[in-house]
Amino acid sequence: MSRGDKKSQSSIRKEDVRTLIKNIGKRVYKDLDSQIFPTLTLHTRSVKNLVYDPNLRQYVLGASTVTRSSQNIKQIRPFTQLIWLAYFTDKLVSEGKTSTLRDVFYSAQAFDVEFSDQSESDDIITDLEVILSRAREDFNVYPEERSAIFGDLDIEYTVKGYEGRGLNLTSHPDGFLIGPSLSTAEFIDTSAEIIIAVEKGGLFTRFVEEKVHERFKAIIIDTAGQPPRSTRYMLKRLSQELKLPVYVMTDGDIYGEHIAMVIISGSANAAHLRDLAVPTGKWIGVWGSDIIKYKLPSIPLSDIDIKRVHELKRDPRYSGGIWAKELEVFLKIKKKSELEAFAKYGLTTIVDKYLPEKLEEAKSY
Amino acid sequence: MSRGDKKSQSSIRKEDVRTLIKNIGKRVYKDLDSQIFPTLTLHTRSVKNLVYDPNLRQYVLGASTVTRSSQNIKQIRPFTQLIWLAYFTDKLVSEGKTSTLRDVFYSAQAFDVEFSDQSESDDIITDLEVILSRAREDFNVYPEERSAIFGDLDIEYTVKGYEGRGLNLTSHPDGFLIGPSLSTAEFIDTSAEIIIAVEKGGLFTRFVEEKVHERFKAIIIDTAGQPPRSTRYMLKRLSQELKLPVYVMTDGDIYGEHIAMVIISGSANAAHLRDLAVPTGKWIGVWGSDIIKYKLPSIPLSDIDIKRVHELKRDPRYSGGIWAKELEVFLKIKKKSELEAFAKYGLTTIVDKYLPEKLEEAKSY
Amino acid sequence: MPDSKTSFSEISPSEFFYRNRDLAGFSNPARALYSAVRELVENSLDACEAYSIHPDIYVRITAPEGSPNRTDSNHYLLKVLDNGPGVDAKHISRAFGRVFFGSKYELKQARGMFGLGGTMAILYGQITTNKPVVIRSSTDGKTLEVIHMMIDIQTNSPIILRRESLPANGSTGTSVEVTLEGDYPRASIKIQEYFKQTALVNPYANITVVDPQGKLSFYEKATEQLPTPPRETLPHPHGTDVEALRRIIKQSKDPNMLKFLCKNFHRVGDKIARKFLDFAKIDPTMSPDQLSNEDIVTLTDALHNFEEFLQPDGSCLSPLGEEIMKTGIMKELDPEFVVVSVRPPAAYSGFPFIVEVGLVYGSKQLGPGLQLLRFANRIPLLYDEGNDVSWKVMNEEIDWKRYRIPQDAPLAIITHVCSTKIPYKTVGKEYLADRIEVEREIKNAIRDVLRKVYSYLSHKGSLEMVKRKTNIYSHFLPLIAKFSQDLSGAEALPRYKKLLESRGMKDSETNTPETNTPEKEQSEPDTKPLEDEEQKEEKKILRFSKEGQLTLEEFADE
Amino acid sequence: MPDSKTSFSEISPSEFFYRNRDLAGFSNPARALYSAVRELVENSLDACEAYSIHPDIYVRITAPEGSPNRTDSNHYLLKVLDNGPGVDAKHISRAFGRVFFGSKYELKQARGMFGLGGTMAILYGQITTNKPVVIRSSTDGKTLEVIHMMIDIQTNSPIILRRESLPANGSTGTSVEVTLEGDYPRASIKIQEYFKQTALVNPYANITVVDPQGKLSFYEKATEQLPTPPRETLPHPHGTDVEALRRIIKQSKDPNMLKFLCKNFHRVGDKIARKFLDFAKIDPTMSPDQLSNEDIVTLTDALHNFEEFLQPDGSCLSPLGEEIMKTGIMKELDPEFVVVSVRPPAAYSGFPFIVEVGLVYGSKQLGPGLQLLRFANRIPLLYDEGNDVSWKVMNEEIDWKRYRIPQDAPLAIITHVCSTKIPYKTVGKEYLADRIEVEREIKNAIRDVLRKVYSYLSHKGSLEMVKRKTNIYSHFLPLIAKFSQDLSGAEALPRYKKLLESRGMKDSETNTPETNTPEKEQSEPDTKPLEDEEQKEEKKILRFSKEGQLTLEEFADE
Repeated sequence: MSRGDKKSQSSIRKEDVRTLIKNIGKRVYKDLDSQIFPTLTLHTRSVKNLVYDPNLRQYVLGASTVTRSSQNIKQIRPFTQLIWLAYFTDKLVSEGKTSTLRDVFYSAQAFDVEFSDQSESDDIITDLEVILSRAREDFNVYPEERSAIFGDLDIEYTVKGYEGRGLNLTSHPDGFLIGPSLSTAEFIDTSAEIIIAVEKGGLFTRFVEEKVHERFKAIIIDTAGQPPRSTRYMLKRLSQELKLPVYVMTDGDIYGEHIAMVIISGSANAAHLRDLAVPTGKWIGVWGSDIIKYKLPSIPLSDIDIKRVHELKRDPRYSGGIWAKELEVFLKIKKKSELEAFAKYGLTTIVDKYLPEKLEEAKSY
Repeated sequence: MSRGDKKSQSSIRKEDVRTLIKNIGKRVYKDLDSQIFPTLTLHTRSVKNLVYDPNLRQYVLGASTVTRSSQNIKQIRPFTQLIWLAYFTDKLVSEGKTSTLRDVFYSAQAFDVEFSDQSESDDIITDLEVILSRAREDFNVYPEERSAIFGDLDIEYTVKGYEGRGLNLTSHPDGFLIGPSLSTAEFIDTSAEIIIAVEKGGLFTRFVEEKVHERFKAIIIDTAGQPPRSTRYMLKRLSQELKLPVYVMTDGDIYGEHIAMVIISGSANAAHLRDLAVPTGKWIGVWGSDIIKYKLPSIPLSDIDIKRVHELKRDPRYSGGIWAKELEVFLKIKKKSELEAFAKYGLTTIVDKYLPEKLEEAKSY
Repeated sequence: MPDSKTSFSEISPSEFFYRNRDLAGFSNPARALYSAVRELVENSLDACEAYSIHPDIYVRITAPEGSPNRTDSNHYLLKVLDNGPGVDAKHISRAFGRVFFGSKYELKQARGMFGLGGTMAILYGQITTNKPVVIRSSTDGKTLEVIHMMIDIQTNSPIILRRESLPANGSTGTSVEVTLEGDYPRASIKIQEYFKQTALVNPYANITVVDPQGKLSFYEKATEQLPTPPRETLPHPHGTDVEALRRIIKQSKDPNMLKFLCKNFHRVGDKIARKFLDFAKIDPTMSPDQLSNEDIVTLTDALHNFEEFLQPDGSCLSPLGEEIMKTGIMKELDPEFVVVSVRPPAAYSGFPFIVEVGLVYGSKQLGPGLQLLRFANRIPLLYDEGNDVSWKVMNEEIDWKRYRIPQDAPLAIITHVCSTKIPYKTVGKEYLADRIEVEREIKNAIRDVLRKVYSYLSHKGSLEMVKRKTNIYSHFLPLIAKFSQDLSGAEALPRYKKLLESRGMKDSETNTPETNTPEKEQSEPDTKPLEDEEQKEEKKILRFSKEGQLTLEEFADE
Repeated sequence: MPDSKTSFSEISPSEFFYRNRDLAGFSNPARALYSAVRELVENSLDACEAYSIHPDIYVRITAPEGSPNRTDSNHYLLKVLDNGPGVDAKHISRAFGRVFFGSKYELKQARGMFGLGGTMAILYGQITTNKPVVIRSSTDGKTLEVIHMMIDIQTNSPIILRRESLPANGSTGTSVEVTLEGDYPRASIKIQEYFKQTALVNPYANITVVDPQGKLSFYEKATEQLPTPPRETLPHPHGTDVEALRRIIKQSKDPNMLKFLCKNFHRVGDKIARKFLDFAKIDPTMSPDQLSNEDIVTLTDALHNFEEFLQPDGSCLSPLGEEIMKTGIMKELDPEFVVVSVRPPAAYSGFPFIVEVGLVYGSKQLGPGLQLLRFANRIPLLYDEGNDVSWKVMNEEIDWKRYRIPQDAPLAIITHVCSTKIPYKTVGKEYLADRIEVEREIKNAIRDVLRKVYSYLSHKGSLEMVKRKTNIYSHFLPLIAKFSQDLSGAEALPRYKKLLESRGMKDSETNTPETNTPEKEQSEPDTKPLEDEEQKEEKKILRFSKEGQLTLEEFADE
């Protein structure tokens, strides 16, 4: 059993982000009050300023910065939108409400700072992330997609109206949606010893049915494909606060491999954020070599797949270890398999045989 | 307060489906034992045999049938696959396991009755549905997509390992996934007086945050776009067993209107099933006329949208009432809006103003 | 071996085109009627312009009279009457009744290229209706020569059936009446489009058209300005082949090579001629007669390879010019915005040419989506658009994204190539081969007009924005003030009004944001599309559909 | 008005094509070299076939000797030598030195259509290199006539520079050596492709090619069978125009209209002639001389409108036939499967034609994806594929989905149209106009071969299946038995073995599932695609990319 020991982590975090947001307002206020056109400086997000940090094993933003000035006739509108977003999210956090990305787009209209389309408002949201070095979930802006979690974990909500209420994450066998409430809940107690993230809802249900949570003392997470950032943040917290190892199980193809990579090393799109990677995580399969080893039903790689392999080979995150090795295997065998392919040997084979073998194997690499 | 009064509905249903499945096996066995090539007769699913039933307000299969014979060299393979599927799902139901559509595809390989692709196995699954007149969820085959539910409803699980365990559906503020466990749970108690289905996860979260479940005594369902059949089945059960009215709230466009239509009147694809429609349900918005009335931000209809309107106008389900009227409005104003568009007036306007007005309005039509 | 199986015979040029009339655009009744109309109209326009007469052309298509005992529904009488200089009596019969006899064999710009069109129309009429053609012509306004004639196809010569001289009504000109099989219902759309576009590039001409239903269309001239008539020119060295060189040598009486070059070639003066002779290692004092066959080949190669010859000038060309082109466009399309780009003369294989491109934005006459109107030597080209060099340029060479033109913008590109020799791919004169030099000029001209419409649309957008919000600062600064007050928890708004006043003083900055933006280098997305466009490898994002509409292919991100 | 501005002049046919050589495919050095090769080779093939000689053609492209003082890198010597009947000494100079003089002006199928190609090659050589052409010919194997000559383009006549009679080596034939400017590096791909495809449709010919690098390619004949040579034919009434009718009347000496019709038109006998004269209200005893001009027009119309004339027969045509076509395909493409469909003779505008289509599946010589090889009168057509009628049919008229051919199937369609008059759109002979009658025949032939490849592929699939599982029942019945036992809860398997034995007896049912399936009407998905295809409106799901590759457009469901 392990126990999360930073009890008020989530609420501290929220206070922290509010302070940062308010500081922006204060600085702008001061400038205006001194008859100076306020400016904001942030790290450039262009591809040129993406730097791979081999220690962190993730992309980070480089030193280059850009200044947005309210004096510039072309910049005053996005500048105002950014300040508005600070104002809007400050309200969100203080009132304990959440907003989707789409809501942000529409909400701006009431304040006469409307965006021309959602990609514009999404951009400004990312700008605010960069300035604050905080993920949008920290200021209560969520995307729609959600994934699920199941396992013996007692949590305590921090969201308004549920403060202090607890729940055990085995109490609903369909799994719990990872939404704003769960992302911000405190972890109270668990008997789990590992975290297993799987790429697909079908397998998640199978794991629950087959009691993987009991048999392997695991918390199971359904990433629903490439996991949304709230789920990656959740994985990060589980790993860090509960000090549990994270294992990732994906389809046996390069997209699956890349899902594992993003969970473990972060994505290029979120190079400005550090809290979304689980560097100690391990990808346990399905590897290209497993397709051979377990004689899995497979389909040939398409031309696009092969092109993608070559792209990934140029990515520094893939420059070694299991990542490089399995890329080569995929390229060599030119095949891919799905997790469900194990059903050929019976629905439970993946749990009875594959999972324990791979967990064992993972110890040694 | 209302209370579900058919306590063991779900398990009765399961026993019922197993009997039906076993009967297939018995008939085939008998034929074989008498040296007769066994056959199976089922309703034709071709477009020609789709009949609109104005009383049921849904499409049903007509009288035309087709016979699959094991004597026919071209039919013996699908015939065998169908018998295998009966065998396989009988095992699923008896062992209390579930399977995804994808799992069925792979599982067949172990029995030497492999399908060439998933569309073939999906087809056989539908054949079995037609023969049994039961939805695939009844024999424990589920698709991957899932939507969510939230509200004051006490349920009791019937799935293996959770038999008799209860849960209140307000206990997790991110909402509960509607998976196999929830679909088959018994409804024990509720204080809710209405069911509100919304098209989008973002709005679902908003409703929970704004306590729609308390303020309107509602159970809230996120259909996540066009709802999966398990969710439509859930809506049907909630409506029938709890005797609660169902209201559907969608985006203000013809696709939203069609989502509401499918929830209320069923889809053409599931014409062989009667348990997936909620004929007493009401679509409360966003109507085309609401776009005008509430001055919502909107975007113009595309050519494809307009083409789709004309298609729907030819559909008998749209031949009257609010359905026909609002189609005409969309065609006239040539605009569409999203649910999130209300955020222009503040995040809570949709709950504070629009929802009560529309619920009131729904009483009179 | 027997030799009886191979029988040799000769055919006349008329016979050749009689047998292969498809080649000249007379492939079926609809197309033939269209081709006959345009060939005769173009002859008339050429004749008028050569004499600087404002063309006044009358065209009538009717069912012929008489013929009571058969249905003539598919036989049409086509009459084309002009106010040109007329044709000399002695030339009339051959000019219209002999293939490869004509006035278009000089090295200057003309609509006709093959000296074939008018005769083909008459020949086609004859073989489908067996009716004589009637030609009336007056060169002095006093006498009108009238000739009824047919063509002896096998000998390629006219047969005059009747000939009379009548008093004329005071004006010069020519009329041709030919009876031919046609299909007006199927040809009408192209014929109408032809006249509409002809009026567009010939805005100095009056054209009256009466169709078989008696409907009259009048395209009135919109300017008194005529394009300068082209002059005949000497051949350019780069366009000279062995055969041409030999002929020039034979005809010339020049005492030495230096004189020979200066007198017989386009833009070759004393200085360049000397340089060239040095390059070709030829003695300037040598007599041209002394050149051997071998020498002529060497000399031809040298003429092709010497790079210091001047490019052809435009004196033998008669482009429309910006003003006339705009007039025609305004008249026929009445657009919101028009711009014309006229390129300097260029040359391919020694043939000079000029490209003129017009761009029209927001014409009610045009539907949404990009359209292409093609012209060559003032002829509209209506068939086989997809094979044309202009189409290729628009489809493959232009990076439309850079110009930020909305997908369904009501835009038309009008290309006009004029040359002493248009590189047609067929005798039917419907599309231009993609000669690299022509392609380049069209590309540059299209880019030029696109730059202009881009800046027009940007400016229009800016003005509208400024109009909507008289001062952009006065809109946004108060908002910034309000939000920052709320965030900082201050009790009053910051004192930002002075800043606003300072902006109010410098009002120019809000009125002309395109030019006065101080931090231009930061506003990359706006200026980048128009920079370095000539050098950069372009992405192709716009494709024409078969109907010539422009459609956008989105590039999905990874 | 002055008349000095309009100067009339006449040009010769040579002059016309000299000025407009682009029209005949001589637009630039690469294309010109290609055109010269094919024109001379095709003349040779035509000559041999007319005399039922197995063609043996030798082609050499070299840089010419000599010329020490200049670089000749772009001047090539092209030699084409055949074993044909030779050309009569008296015709040689004009046959090669005069435009519109030739042996191709009869109404029968030939590769040449315009009587122009060989002379154009020589003319082009002369104007680019000023070198005489050398022609050697022997008609009897004893004397060899050698002529060095040039063309006087202005007068369209040959200039003989040297002429000699030498003893021949015993064989007949003709050789042409022409020196011309070319660009072999750029032309080589097309030239190689040309020979490869020529060998494909002329598998009875030996062709030897030596390229400028000295590389020899030998296309050896694969059959001794020659196609039947075409015979000259009478004109068909539907293809007769007023001019043609007038000429026939002038030449004929027939006493009355009945005889006149029977003697001068293709497939018109006594009975049909009488019916026709009744239809046209013409007295059968009337003398043709009495027909007025007006009557001739009426008669022409009647000839066109009378629908009971027999369709032209194929006697004037020389299709390859299934056997020769297959031989050529096997030889050049070595495919897994080949099928040929030969359509019956048809006609457009009175010109008979025959369409032959071959389909090749699984050739290693071809890449993946659909390819189209086009031929007309045994000539490969390599340029402008996108404009051709075959391309149009494949792209727009065929519902590929019905034939269930995998997207990347290694499939080639080979279309061959032979006719007395191929409806070329240009003198360059590169693509066929989309005449509705030709289009229909191509469509039917392509559908026919697709049906056959479909059934081949289906059968192949079935056989493989049967091979894999010797008895399908013995595989599935035990499974059904097992599952049903489990479901019914019975303790033993059902007694199904007798059933299996009954199947074992009727083994044929498992071996030929395509033909013996008893409940065919129930197996809809398999047979439906090939039913009622002719009547149904077809969906277009396959498009050619620019490179001629086939790509699939998925239709997304609602």
